[in-house]
Amino acid sequence: MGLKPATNPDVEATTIELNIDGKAVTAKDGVSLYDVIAMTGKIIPAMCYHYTFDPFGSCGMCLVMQEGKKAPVRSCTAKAAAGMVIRTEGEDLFLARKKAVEKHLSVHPLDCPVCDADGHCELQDMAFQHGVTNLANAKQKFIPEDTRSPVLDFNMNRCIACAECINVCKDVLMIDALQFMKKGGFNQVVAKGDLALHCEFCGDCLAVCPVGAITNKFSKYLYKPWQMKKTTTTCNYCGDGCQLYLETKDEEVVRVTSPLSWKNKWGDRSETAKGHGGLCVRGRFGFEYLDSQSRLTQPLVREGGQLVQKPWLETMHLLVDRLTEIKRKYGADAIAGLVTARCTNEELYLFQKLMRTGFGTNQLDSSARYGHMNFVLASKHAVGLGRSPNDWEDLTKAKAIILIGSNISETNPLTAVRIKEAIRVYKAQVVTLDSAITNVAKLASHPFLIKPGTEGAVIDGLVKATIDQDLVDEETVGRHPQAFEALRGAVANVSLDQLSAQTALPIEAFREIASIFAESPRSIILCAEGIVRRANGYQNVLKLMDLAWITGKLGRTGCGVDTVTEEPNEQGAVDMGASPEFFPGQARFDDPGARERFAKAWEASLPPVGSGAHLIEILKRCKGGQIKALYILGENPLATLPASMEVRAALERLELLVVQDPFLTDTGKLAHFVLPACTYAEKDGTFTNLEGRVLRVRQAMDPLGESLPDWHIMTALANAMGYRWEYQSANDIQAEIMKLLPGYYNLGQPRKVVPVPGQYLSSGYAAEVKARYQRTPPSGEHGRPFSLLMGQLLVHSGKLSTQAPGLIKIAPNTGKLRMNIRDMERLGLQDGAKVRLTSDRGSLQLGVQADQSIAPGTCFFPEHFNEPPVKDLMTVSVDATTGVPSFKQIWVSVEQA
Amino acid sequence: MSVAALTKKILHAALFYEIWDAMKVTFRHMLHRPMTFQYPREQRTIPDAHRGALGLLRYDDGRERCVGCDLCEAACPSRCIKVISAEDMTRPLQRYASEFYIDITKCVFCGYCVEACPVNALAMTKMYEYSTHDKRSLLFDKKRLYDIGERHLDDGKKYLYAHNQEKNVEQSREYRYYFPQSVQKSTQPPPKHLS
Amino acid sequence: MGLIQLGRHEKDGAPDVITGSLEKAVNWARKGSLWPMTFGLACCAIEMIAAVSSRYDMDRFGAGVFRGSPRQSDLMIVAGTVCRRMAPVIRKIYDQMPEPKYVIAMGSCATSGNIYDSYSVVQGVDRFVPVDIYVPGCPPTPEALLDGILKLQERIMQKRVFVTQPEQVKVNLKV
Amino acid sequence: MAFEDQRTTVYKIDPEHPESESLPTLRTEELLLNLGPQHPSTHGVLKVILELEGERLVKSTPVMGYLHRGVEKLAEDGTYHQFIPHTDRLDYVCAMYNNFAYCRAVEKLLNLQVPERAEYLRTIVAEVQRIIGHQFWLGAQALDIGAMTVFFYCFRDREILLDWFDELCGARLTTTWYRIGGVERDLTPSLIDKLKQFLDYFPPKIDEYQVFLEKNRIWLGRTKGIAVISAEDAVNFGLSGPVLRGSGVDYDLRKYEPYSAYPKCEFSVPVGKNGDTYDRYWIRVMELYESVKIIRQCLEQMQEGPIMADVPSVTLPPKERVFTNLESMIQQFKLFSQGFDAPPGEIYCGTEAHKGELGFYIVSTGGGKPYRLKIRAPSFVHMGAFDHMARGYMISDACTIFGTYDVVMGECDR
Repeated sequence: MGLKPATNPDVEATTIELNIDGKAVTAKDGVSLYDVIAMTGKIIPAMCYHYTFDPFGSCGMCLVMQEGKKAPVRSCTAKAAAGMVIRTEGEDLFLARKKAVEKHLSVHPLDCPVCDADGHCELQDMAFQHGVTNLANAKQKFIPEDTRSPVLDFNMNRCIACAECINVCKDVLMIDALQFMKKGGFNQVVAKGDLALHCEFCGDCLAVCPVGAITNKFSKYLYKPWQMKKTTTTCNYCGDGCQLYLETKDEEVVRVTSPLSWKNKWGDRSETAKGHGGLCVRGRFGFEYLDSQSRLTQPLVREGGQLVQKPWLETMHLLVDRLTEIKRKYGADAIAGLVTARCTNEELYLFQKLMRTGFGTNQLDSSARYGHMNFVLASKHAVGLGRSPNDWEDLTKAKAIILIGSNISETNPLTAVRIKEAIRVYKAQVVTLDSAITNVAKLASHPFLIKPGTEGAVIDGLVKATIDQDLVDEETVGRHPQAFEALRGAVANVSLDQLSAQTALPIEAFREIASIFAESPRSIILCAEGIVRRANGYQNVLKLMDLAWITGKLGRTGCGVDTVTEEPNEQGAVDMGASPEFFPGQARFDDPGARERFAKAWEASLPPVGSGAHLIEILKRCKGGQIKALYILGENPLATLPASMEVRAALERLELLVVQDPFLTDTGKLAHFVLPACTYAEKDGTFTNLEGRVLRVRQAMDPLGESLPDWHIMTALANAMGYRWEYQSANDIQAEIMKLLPGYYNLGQPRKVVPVPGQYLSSGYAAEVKARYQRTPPSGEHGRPFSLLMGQLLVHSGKLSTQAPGLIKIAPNTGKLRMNIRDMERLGLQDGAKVRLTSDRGSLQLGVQADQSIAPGTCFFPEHFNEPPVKDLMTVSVDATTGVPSFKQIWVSVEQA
Repeated sequence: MSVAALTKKILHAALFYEIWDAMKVTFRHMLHRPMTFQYPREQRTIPDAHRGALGLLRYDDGRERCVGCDLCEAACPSRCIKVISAEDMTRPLQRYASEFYIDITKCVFCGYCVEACPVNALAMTKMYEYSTHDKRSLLFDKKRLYDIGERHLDDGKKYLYAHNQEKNVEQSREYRYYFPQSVQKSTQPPPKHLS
Repeated sequence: MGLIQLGRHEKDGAPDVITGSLEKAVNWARKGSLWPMTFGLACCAIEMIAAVSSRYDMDRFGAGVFRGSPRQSDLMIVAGTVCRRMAPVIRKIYDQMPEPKYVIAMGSCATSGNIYDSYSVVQGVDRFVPVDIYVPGCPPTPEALLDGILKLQERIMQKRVFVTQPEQVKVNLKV
Repeated sequence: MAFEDQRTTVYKIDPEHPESESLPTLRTEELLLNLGPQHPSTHGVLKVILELEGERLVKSTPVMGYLHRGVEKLAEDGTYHQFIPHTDRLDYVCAMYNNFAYCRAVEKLLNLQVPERAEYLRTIVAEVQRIIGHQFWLGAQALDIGAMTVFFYCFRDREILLDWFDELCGARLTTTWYRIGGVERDLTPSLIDKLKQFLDYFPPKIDEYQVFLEKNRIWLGRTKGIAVISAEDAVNFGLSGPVLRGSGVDYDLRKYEPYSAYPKCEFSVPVGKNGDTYDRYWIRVMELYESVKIIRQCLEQMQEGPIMADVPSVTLPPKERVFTNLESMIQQFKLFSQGFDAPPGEIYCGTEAHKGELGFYIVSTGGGKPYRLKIRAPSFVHMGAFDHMARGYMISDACTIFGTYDVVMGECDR
């Protein structure tokens, strides 16, 4: 209906004046009358309205009187026009609204006692508010409940046909999985085609349902809303950092609800650019691991080859004895640490402080090393800012978005919703370049399929096409002519023909993408796993920076090169200095000024420059015997890295392996000490999301069993080793961080920065750029026709989500290789047939299944599961500059077994 | 004051008249039936409305009335009720209370839970003699509550009738909500606390 | 009680016939003269008074002689809400009572703090004195209190007088 | 009056020259005596620190808080409806009147009209409760002073009414019978019969109590001229109820701010003259007669009608409708799980309980729970005058003076 001109920066709407309740109000033309009234602070009841999507007008409650009309009008579907005189209150309107409620009530079953929505039900509220006491001719529906979907139950007896679920699915999420269908004399919401619901299961329909027609299977019948304690916290599945409400009853997490709900349907429509408040399937249904039976509740200590339960005090004594002994015997460099980016900022900060000042070693790393470091180091190198420069609002309002190598609707579903809004509301042109048929590609204006592993070549081509077509922004380039000359020289011998053959992207496409990107006023490049987790990630990000620079997009608001992160706090891990390169605040570890500052603040001597080691180096040193003790906090390298890394051999050689984790992981099973840690629901802290926003994590329940928050364990460890850390709570750590990094928390909002690559361009750029565009000839196909990719699924995140039974129920490990149906036909494979998968590193047998999202010539296996051990077929290439291991793609051959 | 009155007063004072006056009443009471009743042998007729221990009721066909709607828990001013509800495994899509606890040591016997119950599953009985030396036995669980309800079924029904909770004391009210019976199997695994 | 240990059985050392009957007699005497202490705290005190008054007449069970002093009483009926401020007083009074002494927690407040789940109320008198009988009710009717006293008498009858009782398990709860 | 002499003969030490030779050389010092918190005669757990000069009270400091249960704070945690059981336990002798006062306050906040029959029922039960309260006071006061028989007789008649309560609402003391907008249950014919029988039975019994006390010279000696407070002081100390009326101030909220069915009843308010304990006793006994009179009139005037206001957003629907009608079901669930939505504002509403003016001050910021609830408990206010009234009397009078206020600590400490 296009009711959002007021929020669109590109549409100039005229201002109109109208009269509401005797007051003159100005508004933008073409806006819904309801929105105008809501803007004045007046709330008219409406059951089918929600500010995130366009008005639908089915409930018939938002009635107002317009002068000159005899009957009340529905304000949501009426457009505000100049000169309207509107009355919103009055006995007649109250009665009319009451009648509307009565209409809904008269076909509603007498279900309150058994309905889960009771107490959180808009129909109840409305009936109560309007004092409905006597219903004439009430009748009952007899519709069987639809329980076919694994997640949601549809009880259409309770439905009031407000269509909020359908609208949110169609408009906001653009999935369109629900529809109305007339069955048994009633309009019912059913899954498309009246089949079992099969969608992304984000559950936003559940959130907006004002009655109990859609219910959550995982919390069905357990408790009523009023019994639960609601804690606002941050999701810890991906870098989007969605806010969610954890609803707990005593020590049990009952369900997760989102800020998106019918309760807050009156919002500012322009605010949706910052997020609609919804959640994805992981956030909403992946909560069951929090109070899982398999959580660790007691410290475990290895005794004679067995892990036995020990009390905390004894464990700590033993552990500290071993640690001090190792430190005394082999020196500080015999200790190393790994930390997961699922920890809070405070814990990450404390971890690096413990490693550096407590153990005196700089051999520490976080899981940001698996990819995000590529982007951070490249961005830091080029523009001096180690994070994405744009936030969700910029992304939503962009006019052109290039999504390269990112299956974003699977990895970061809520960021994908921003792109969907950009497409839908702001009419953005979206280019997807990927080697899989992603969901965003189905919506994008320019979807392109490229050959796997050729993302770098595509960028080369785009730079080349930009320069060839003279799309260069003269003014920006003019400031650094030598740099531009160097670039021009570097790409001179790049041939589009050759690239086109290599990437399977037509030459016209290169040109078109280049012109879309260059000519849009606000364009954003979003690079994700396809760039940062693959070989040459560091160089590829720099190339994207080049592309943005020459088109004048670098340093302009609303434009830039962004990335997304897989784990909730990868950005925080970098910011808190949980990597050998950085101090907190991304100060270089070898920067003497920073060293002095931190040494003074921590009152300790720092490990020498050059002694640091990142993940791969640490594992190498473990294997080499230099590192004797490894402190692993939440990480699980054994299950993450392919067999070729020989992680097991490395870990088994250690004299002391300490694993601190909520669950007994594969790595934990090898450990000498396993310390039970808390999940995010049991501690306070902050996460830094992919936009750089700092988000609160709040404690929703008491720690399970004897598990403790990580910061608590680390503080205890440090104190046991003789340091005097006086942290009583996460707040104390926060206070220390605030002192060291003033403005980091900044009320959650990162400071808007406009990165300028000036310094980099004027010095050192010319020398580097030459090597960057040196094309290595395509590595050939090794005689192996298929590209095996490993990546994420929508419903899973890392290894953590596999502990959540709900998510496993939605997406179990099929143990099968996913292939395109045409490839399977070509090879004569049936669904479920056994195939032999062979790579340079070995081969294994597994089943095969058809998957629509897999491009021809590729096959896919989710990285979350190690059964069968497909990851062991992978080779690892380590980026020379950043040390990021990439092992997500390899060439394989597939034959029937 | 007249002389006669004064004389009377003096006489009264001298003869401790008030004592005789009072003793008259006392002696009169000697002829009355004693007020005391012999408690363990005699029982006071407890009125129907009496708010004694709580019990859970069943329908006449033996089904549990309680649907686990948690409203009693919400209504209870002393938060002594804990209901955990679940789906009935034998009757799909039927909600019932898998666990029901009343901490009778915290109960104030206000009768709000009975008033709140939308299916009249709870009733107060005339049971009051359950003092104990073991405090734990005063945490009534579901089984105990149904036992009480069964033993004091008549009292419970009379209570509901006396407090206008039920129209007719004879009629056991059927639960009027419609449940779709077409689905034959349960929709969810048993809840965590049961498995 | 070391003096009267004559009649122990040879095998298991349990008190023999003579001490057994003597025990019965002592217990009978004890149960028949339970002198309670006037210890009304709140609402339940009113029902306790009612139990003493003409209609219920607790004296029929030998438990009607209310004493003002703990030195003269055997039974403490904690009738009413025990506040934090009152708790040390109760403990002191309890300590002043001569052995054997019994405690009845009358009503919900004394049993578990009742509706007053607040900062100032002790959640049950058994957190600092051992309780023999809990009488549920809010407040319990006088009959319920009488029932509690009868139950206490039953309990007294079962007590072993001449055998050292195992020490009561200390309830380690925060007051 | 004798009390003036008593007051002046207490102190003779010149504060400026305590060792002055003009005084006798006896060593004099004040004796501090703790009365309570565990004392047979203190009504509940009250502690008073008495400063004694010989046997005379020089100063007495009541120490409160031995029964502080945080009721006002707990009120903020529950809905308005859920606070009614708490009010039972404020003045536990007289729960109905607390319910009444509280419900009236909330109704005033909501501006809710109560049906006429409910008003009559409320008045009847409130007066029955007043009878019970005065009987309890009389028994307890007489027991404190030493007259045990009256105690037994009072409790005998009180039992009849407690059984009547038991039949009415199911509990003897903690009644929870009043509801916001009406009452929980109507009087059944058998209850009305029983009440009528009692009304015939009771007045002779009042005479009977009086026989024991009115002429009893011990009683007279221990009440007449004890704990005298002048009308002016009584007003200044904020006393109310029989304690105030005993000093000759004709102030009764039932007359001054008539509520419920009181304006429709003929009754008189007994007023004392001397302001001593005996006058207060006399007023209470006279009020027993008046209560009987009020109940009789109410029973006669009462018409058939609803007993609950029909305001769907506040009052509960009749139960049978809940089973069959969705809108009633919704009401039931909303009211029990969230409570009704009170308008923002603050009100004070005082009610003449048998002890004095029982007031509820409610601050509402909207929503189902009170923002703040303050109870103006007569016992607490009366305790404030204890020092003033006890000064100069003998230590044995202290118990009489507690009694004369009719202190109930549940209400006093809250």
